[in-house]
Amino acid sequence: MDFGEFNIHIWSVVSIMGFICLLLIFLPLAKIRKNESKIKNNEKT
Amino acid sequence: MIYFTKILKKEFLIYSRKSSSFIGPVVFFLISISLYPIGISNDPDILKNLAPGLIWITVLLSTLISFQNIFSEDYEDGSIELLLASGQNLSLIVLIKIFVNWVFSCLPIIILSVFSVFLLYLPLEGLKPLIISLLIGTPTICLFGALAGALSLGKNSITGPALMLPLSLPVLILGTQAINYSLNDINFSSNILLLTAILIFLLPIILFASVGALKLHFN
Amino acid sequence: MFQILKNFYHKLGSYPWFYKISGKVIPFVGVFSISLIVISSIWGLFFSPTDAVQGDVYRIIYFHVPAVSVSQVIYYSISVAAAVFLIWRMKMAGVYIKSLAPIGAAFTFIGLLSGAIWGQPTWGTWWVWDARLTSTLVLFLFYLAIIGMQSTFASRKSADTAVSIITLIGVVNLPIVKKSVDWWNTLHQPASISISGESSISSEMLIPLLLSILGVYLFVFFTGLLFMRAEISTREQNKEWFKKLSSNN
Amino acid sequence: MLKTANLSYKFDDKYIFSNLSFEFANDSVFKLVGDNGSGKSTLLKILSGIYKNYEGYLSSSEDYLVFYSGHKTGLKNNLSARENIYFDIRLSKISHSQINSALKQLDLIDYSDIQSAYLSEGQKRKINIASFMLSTADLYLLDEPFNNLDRKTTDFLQEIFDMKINAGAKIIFSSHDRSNDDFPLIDMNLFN
Repeated sequence: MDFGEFNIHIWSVVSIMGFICLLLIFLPLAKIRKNESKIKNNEKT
Repeated sequence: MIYFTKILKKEFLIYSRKSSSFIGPVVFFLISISLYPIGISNDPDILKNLAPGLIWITVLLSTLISFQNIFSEDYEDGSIELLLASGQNLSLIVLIKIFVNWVFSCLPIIILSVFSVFLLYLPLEGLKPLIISLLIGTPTICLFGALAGALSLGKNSITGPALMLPLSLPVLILGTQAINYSLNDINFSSNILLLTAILIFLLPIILFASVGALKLHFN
Repeated sequence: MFQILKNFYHKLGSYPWFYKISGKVIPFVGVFSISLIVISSIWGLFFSPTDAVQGDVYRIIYFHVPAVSVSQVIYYSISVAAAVFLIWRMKMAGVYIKSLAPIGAAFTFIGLLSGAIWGQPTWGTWWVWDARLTSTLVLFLFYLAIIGMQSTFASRKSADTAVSIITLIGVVNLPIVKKSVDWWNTLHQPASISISGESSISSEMLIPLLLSILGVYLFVFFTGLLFMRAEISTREQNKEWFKKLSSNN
Repeated sequence: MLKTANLSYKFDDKYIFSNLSFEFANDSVFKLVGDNGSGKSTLLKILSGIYKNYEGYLSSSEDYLVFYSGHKTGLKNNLSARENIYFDIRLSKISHSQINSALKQLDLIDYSDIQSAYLSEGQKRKINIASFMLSTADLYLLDEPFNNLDRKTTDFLQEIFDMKINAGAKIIFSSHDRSNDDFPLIDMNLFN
């Protein structure tokens, strides 16, 4: 594929997959961080 | 034995008092059957081809509306706890409940589907396989409904509907196929036999699974 | 040998051990899998040759095939976990099912969507009701059912048991659905469009495809660990070991 | 004789109560007291066979018939009081005259043919008391039976208690009220 060429089919698949993969990484990370910080907050108070 | 006839009578009484339990599906069925010609086409040739599938799908969907009733009310008012405390055979009780639910939510629709044959221009030779396949196929669907109802028990969860579709797909295919066969002068008895086999095979398994699912809520 | 396996099984069932080990493994697997996906994507998108028949659109294969294959593998793996949970009551199996189900659902969704987007320019249709597509849709529904089941039970253990039952129902039901749709299709009019044409694939295309499959599998391993950690951190919030661990960080 | 030994109940990983060892002798009433969440209802549900995954032992020297009445009344909204009692699955065959006399004693006879959806909470409890009265079980497990009752019905319930005990049954009931009676107490707070 040429770099200058834009194929909407391919790039929509790429962007959707990229978006979902990012979600899959950051959702659990946020949850872990929330749970760990909850403990820290409890200890402070 | 007295115990189970008592439960049977009680269930019949409750369902007959609750008019929505049997009028609801009937109204749903009538509305959809009369909307199909308007929404699709009033051309008899088109409707004739679609009729087997349309009737079967409508029956399936109206069952989908009513399966939540099987256990959710008993859960809300605590009857299930009393059933569990009674120490009686729970699968027999569940069977009674499914049977009564079938009588009230499916049987009226099956009787009504006779008229839908005229409304959707299904040729008359399709009537017999339609009624037989519905009579044998809908109990299986009620069984799936009971399992889904027992799993989600009183809570509105997507699990019930999400389980219902894949499970009832084979039944739907066999049922509509039987009608199409008879319209093309092919012997449809093998489909009916398969539907019967599915029902007999699944009955104990699903009963066992539903009882297990019910007990999970009291653990 | 057996003793080692048994020890490993017991360790795998222990939340603190898993939490500690997964914390160490995650960064490496994450970096490795993401870079694999990036490399294979760039290779596949820009450097592999254009397909003679389909043109450039075929490059969706580098996303579609890994997603579909991993979505099925995830389902088989969680049904094994479901059996393990029901037979040996291993708590970690419940965590595994709950954590992998959303990942499986996500990849099934990607598979369905990329398949539709791929099908439109090549076969002229977004969707065909054949056995493979229908059973993938059903697979997606089962993932949704598993995810939806979590909230209906008060007790974690009951929820895990119910989810295991649904998973096993699915693993029995999926081939039945596939067979019956196949049968239905052969009896109905033969489908005008056939998707099964397997063309031989040249090695220049195959290598990035294999790389992308490997990358996605590793990515699932990586996110699976992440989700399991998140689930454990929710379940074990009030446990001593977790409090000690997170206050040390 | 009903016996428990080291009875414990765990909800997920948290013990609701543990190491409960008791002997419930015949002809007597036991009162379960304890704070909210101390496991009174849970213990009753275990004894009645609703909850099965307890730890420890639960044994009885002979077969006995259990009558359980929980927080939820188990009444069907679209059945009348009379029908609810007649079809009460906890009761064996009973006649309509028995139901009538029970309803009369509880001042419910005027409401006997009204669907229970339209009855008040107290009246619903009274229907359950009527069932309790008509039951011929050996072991009664009642969850907070004195809640939502007026003075008169409370006294009446006490009378039924005496009646049942004289007939050789035993009663275990829960209450959050620690005062004013001479039943043997079981304090669930001690087993948390």
